[in-house]
Amino acid sequence: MRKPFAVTLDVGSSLANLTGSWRSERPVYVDRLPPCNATCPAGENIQQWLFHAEEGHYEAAWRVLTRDNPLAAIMGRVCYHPCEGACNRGQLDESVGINAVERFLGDEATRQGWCFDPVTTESGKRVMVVGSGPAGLSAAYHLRSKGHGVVIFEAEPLAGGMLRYGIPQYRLPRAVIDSDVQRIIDMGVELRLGQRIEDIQATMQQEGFDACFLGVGSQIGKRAYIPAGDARKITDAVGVLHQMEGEHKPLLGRRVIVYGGGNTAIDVARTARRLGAEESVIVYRRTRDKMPAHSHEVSEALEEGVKLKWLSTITAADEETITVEKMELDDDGFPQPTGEFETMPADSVVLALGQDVDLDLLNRLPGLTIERGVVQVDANRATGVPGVFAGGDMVGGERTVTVAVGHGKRAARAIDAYLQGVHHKPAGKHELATFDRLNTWYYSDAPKSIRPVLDIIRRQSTFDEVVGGLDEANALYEARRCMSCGNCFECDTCYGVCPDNAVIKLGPGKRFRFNYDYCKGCGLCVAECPCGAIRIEAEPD
Amino acid sequence: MLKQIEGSRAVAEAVALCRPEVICAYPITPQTHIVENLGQLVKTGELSNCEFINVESEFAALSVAIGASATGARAYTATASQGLLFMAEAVYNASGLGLPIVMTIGNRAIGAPINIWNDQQDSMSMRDAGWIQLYAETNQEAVDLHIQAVRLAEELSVPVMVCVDGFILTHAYERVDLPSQEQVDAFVPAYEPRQVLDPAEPVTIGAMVGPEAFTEVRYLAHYRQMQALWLIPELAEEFEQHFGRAAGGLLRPYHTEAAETLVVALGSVNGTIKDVVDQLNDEGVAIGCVSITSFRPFPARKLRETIGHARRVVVIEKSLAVGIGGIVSTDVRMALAGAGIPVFTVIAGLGGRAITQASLHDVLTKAHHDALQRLTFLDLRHDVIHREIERLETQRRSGPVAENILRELGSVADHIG
Amino acid sequence: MFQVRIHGRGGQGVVSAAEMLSIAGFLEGRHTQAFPSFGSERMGAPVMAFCRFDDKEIRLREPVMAPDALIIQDTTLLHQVNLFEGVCDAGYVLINSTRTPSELGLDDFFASRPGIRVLTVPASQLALEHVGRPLPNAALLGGFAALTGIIRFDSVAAAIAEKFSGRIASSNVAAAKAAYEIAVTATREASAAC
Amino acid sequence: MRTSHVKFYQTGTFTVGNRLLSEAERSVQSTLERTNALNSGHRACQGCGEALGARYAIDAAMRATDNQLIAANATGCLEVFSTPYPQTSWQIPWIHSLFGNTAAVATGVAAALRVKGRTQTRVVAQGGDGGTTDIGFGCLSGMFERNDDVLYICYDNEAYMNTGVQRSSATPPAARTATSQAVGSEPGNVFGQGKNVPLIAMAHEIPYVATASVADVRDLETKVTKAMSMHGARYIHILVPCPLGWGAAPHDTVNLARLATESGLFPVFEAEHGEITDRRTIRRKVPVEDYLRRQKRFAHLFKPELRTDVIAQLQAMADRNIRRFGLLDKEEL
Repeated sequence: MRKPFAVTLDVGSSLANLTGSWRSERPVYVDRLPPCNATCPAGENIQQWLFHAEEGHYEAAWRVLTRDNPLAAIMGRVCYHPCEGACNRGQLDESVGINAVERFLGDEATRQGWCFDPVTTESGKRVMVVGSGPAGLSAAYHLRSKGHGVVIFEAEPLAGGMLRYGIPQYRLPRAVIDSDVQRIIDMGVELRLGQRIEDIQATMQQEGFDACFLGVGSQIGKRAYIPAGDARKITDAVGVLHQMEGEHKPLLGRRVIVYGGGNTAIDVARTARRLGAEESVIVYRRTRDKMPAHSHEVSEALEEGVKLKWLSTITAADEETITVEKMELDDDGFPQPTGEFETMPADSVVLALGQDVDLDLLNRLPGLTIERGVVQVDANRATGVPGVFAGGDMVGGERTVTVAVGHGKRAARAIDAYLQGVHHKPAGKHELATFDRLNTWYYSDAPKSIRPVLDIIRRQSTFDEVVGGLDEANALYEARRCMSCGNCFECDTCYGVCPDNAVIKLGPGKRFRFNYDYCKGCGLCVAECPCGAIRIEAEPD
Repeated sequence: MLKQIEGSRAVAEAVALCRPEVICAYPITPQTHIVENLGQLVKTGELSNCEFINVESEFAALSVAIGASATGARAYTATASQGLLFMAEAVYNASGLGLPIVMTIGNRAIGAPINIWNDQQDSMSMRDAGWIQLYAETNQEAVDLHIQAVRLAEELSVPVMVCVDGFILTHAYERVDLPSQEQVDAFVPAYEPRQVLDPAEPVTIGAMVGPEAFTEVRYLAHYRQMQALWLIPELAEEFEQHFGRAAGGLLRPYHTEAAETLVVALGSVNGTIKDVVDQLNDEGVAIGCVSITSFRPFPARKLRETIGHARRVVVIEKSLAVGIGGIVSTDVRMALAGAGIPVFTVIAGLGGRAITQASLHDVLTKAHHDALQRLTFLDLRHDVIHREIERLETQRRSGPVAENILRELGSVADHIG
Repeated sequence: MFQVRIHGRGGQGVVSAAEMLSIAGFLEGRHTQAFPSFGSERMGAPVMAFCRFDDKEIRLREPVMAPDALIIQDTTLLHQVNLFEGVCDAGYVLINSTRTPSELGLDDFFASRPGIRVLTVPASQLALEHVGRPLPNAALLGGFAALTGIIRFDSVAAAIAEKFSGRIASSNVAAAKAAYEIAVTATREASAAC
Repeated sequence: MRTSHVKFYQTGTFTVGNRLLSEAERSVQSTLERTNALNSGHRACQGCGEALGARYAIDAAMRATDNQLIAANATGCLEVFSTPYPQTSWQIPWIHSLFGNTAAVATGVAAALRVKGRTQTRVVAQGGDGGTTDIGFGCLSGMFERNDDVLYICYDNEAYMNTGVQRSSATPPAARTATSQAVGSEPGNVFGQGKNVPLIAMAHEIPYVATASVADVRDLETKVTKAMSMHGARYIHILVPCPLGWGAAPHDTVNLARLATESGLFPVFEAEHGEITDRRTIRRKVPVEDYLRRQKRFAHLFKPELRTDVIAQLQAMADRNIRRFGLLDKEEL
């Protein structure tokens, strides 16, 4: 009788009592797809790179980012960031400034001179890429990183495609394009400038390419018929923007009318202001909120003195005036003519009514299908021609830089599979981490950081970049606003709130494991998990 | 060292000699002088390395002692009467946890009616609480029993109550031989707990025990008390060798060998009984007496050996089991089961009623001649009772019994006996 | 055995008197036992205490029913309590008073009990003089020593000194001494008168 | 409290852990080294708030004392579910004596430690609301009054849960318990009764009094740590929802504690030597109805008819707390 019998017990002995048998439901750790990742056209793992950025590990963040998209600095300026629109934080206060952090990472890469990992194993295969726009660059990068030999054929004298010839400098400084492109070239990608491909198959045969990716941009402006006294004063937006890259800047006059409601219309209108136009008026047939242009770009344009005339169509253009007809929206939201007309002074009219791709090079490619001006491809971006893939503006759908990059990536994966003689199958996707799965109590209230904006006088007179980048502290702050929707960020809440100590912490980076010997299935961990990374499910029979 | 001191002071000094480490004090008559003296000894530094804690109730007093004892300190407290009842829950708990706390009971009646004078109803109410109960006959024995109690408690890991008749002993100035610190230190070694709350070797004390083990736990409590039946005499013997005087033991016989009538009692009344026994012997009555020191554990075998030859046994007890009679008598009858010896119960000294030689002489003489009722209330005032019973039978609103009787008797100090 | 009963009121040091008496006896090597008939009495209530002297161990625990000596600390009790109950025929009665037993109206009682030796000493007055407070207990013990002769004055003085300390002790001893002197004189006169 | 070490670390600022913090600033509950003072295998109900609160508090106290800790425990759920023979869940020296004497037992432990010179070892007493605010209140007040070196922790689940959900002096008005049934014209526990032990503790002017809940582990740990840095009598009153007694989903335990504090029904504050020194302001104020609706013990306020009158009374209690303790920042009032 060392200690009093039964009344006195040795510590911790209740471990012999396996309370897991009480359970009728069990918690299970899951990874859910965060809405940012789900909506990124380039398929970036945004949350993952924010995770690294939160800790100030910017290079790691950049490397995760560029696993999917090599053009971080460019994206950080021109991506229309659908991720932010989908961001769950937007339902709490404001969405995370993902694009700003991306730009910070892209710029940091340039400042720090980070390079992509060198190719270690050459596959011996060669792929030709037509076009050095975002789709082509993306495809080239991904193909090269898998060890294939890549040659980019670019018709223009400089690389970048629509990045360079479709986006004004004040949005995307040319040095940024240059450095992002150079980083890809440095991987061992061959860039042939000023080489327009006329016959794809011939080129492939001549140079022994095993596959081809077509990434030609939409560089032909759509025209509309406007009875015009003087046709010279009517130009198209693509042409204007393209001309901006040449030695002879376009002459648009004092009063410029831009016709259209897309982003390109805005770009031209703002360019016109910078070229000295006193009046730069966008004429659009519907209302402002119906404009396809992004709202913040419209706002920036208005700040710079661009004027908007909505519910109007141009019916005629004379030497010094144009005639517009007032429209009204019908019940379906479509504009209908009213028969009311007015005239406006105009030195020039720029049409920004959409663009087409020059598909001439495809004429001699049998087996390729073209419908409504775009090349038909399957989910792997494969055309009907074996070994020939296409992406970007050519294949239809939304025409943005980010979409093009995504096409390039997906096509590269398919080409890689093709070169190995297999068929590429995209991985299945996790269930979406919707807002209702989060417990947002755990995130402190933190409003979005504002990016610095160039002062208005310089915005109206120079092509300096309008929107600045975040400094390191702000970028860090912004990254830390991420709620890590659907994916464990090791906040230890499950580990803490379990009344039965049935959560085993595995250590930094290793997350957690349930100890089902003791878990009673109360579900506290599920309810309290801030990011919705635990699911409760019925106990298996 | 011989001293002429108050019993409470003597107990306090004896307790202090045992080097208690935590003393919990809550005042209740007639225990007050004991803790007052201990408080003084701590404050003057005569008793060093001791925490004296003035608590807010007897319940807290014993509870603090429980915490202290479980943490390895020698813990002591004292109480009486209502105080003992108020701590009743903790009394059972201390023994259940096997904590060797020593507690002095300054025996006193239990109300209502409230009564501050001596009887032994209080400690009797806790006789089954798992504590060893030792009853002191004199203040000398009170001193000696406390010293033995500490040894006894700690060797068995069982708490011990030392019961000392309130006022009669606690407030009596008598000659007491107090041992030296060296003598006591040699007899009472430092406390070596069986279990202790210590982060270096953590244990859970006070688990919930269900039907699967509760009987065994209770059996072991009984087993430990039964062990005391041999340890108590052993300690008494060792004590005598050490201190040169007899004290303690299970029971103490007086002129028992040739006695036909044997008187059994607990505590200080044994002194008066012995004087009466002497008188009766002088008158040719073959009578003796036994003073029971250890009431729990009850020395049934030893008692039977001592009184089994008697023609009759008279138990004089200062407590009453309402509805049946004697408490001590019941245990004595059990010890004598099958022996065919009649056991008379004399309820005496309730609430401080003086137990006089004259009354004892009278009742024992009657007993010796088998002229006593089996249950007798010594010096019961039949006239008072009859009047009150009559009142109860005739009036629905007969009023409070105690106050009715007091109104008839006048104030207490008017009477000497 | 010699038994003493002391009557007084709460606050007059009745219990202390019995205790000091027992200490005095102890100092002479005798067995003594002092105890109060204690209640929850407050200041002013009638109280009593007892003291026994013997040459062997005192086992008896009953109150003093038949005192060999009575000490009455407060004469106002004379008509409230049956003070003389049980007092022995050859006993002693010591009363704290400036008046004589006759003046206290006790002639009838003492006439009926001729064996009892009675004495009054102005103990409160002496205490007031010597101690500064009218606490008669110590002074009465001086008178008691002289009246009964059962104990020496030195022992009483030593007992007082043990119970009190410093000036309180010495002044009480002085009061006791004064009472002792008065009692010695009175006792001698009484003996001479016989 | 307003001690916010994590101002710029939005990623899970209020979570148990935060990988962005330095090791020293992380909560005890987030660490691999936490001691699990109350270990697995205990028999508490699913989602038990008391089991959670006890581990939070004792783990923090263990860290604060370098594991030199002894606990005294009152009778109650915590005691029964943690120490049924032959198993105990406790990892520390622990004693259960009685229902109403825990503070006194702890006093005894503290006294023994002092007299034994084991002054590095500290004492915690713990009990439920019944053992604290009712039956143990005398001993508690005595311990406070003597300023004994004990931290007393009350795990308040607002009724006698161990015996089957009976009303205690910590049961809120209108709540249904087995002894305050939801019948008659004023169903549930009556208004105008109850005992605020934190305020009574403050009236003893003891060195430290605080309230906390299982909804904010960092706050709770900060308070326990602070309490253990002090000597003398200290009191922490922790709200621990009880799924069984409150009629709530087991997974709602932490949420209910949060709603209790965010509605103002359970004010979270600190006091030293009888004076309030700090309070935890409400972050996202909610009407009491949001809190009440999730608990069956208040179901009679919503069915068969909506008792807007009673809900308004409870809201008034919350509003009074908000004013009295300053639970809302000025501009939000």
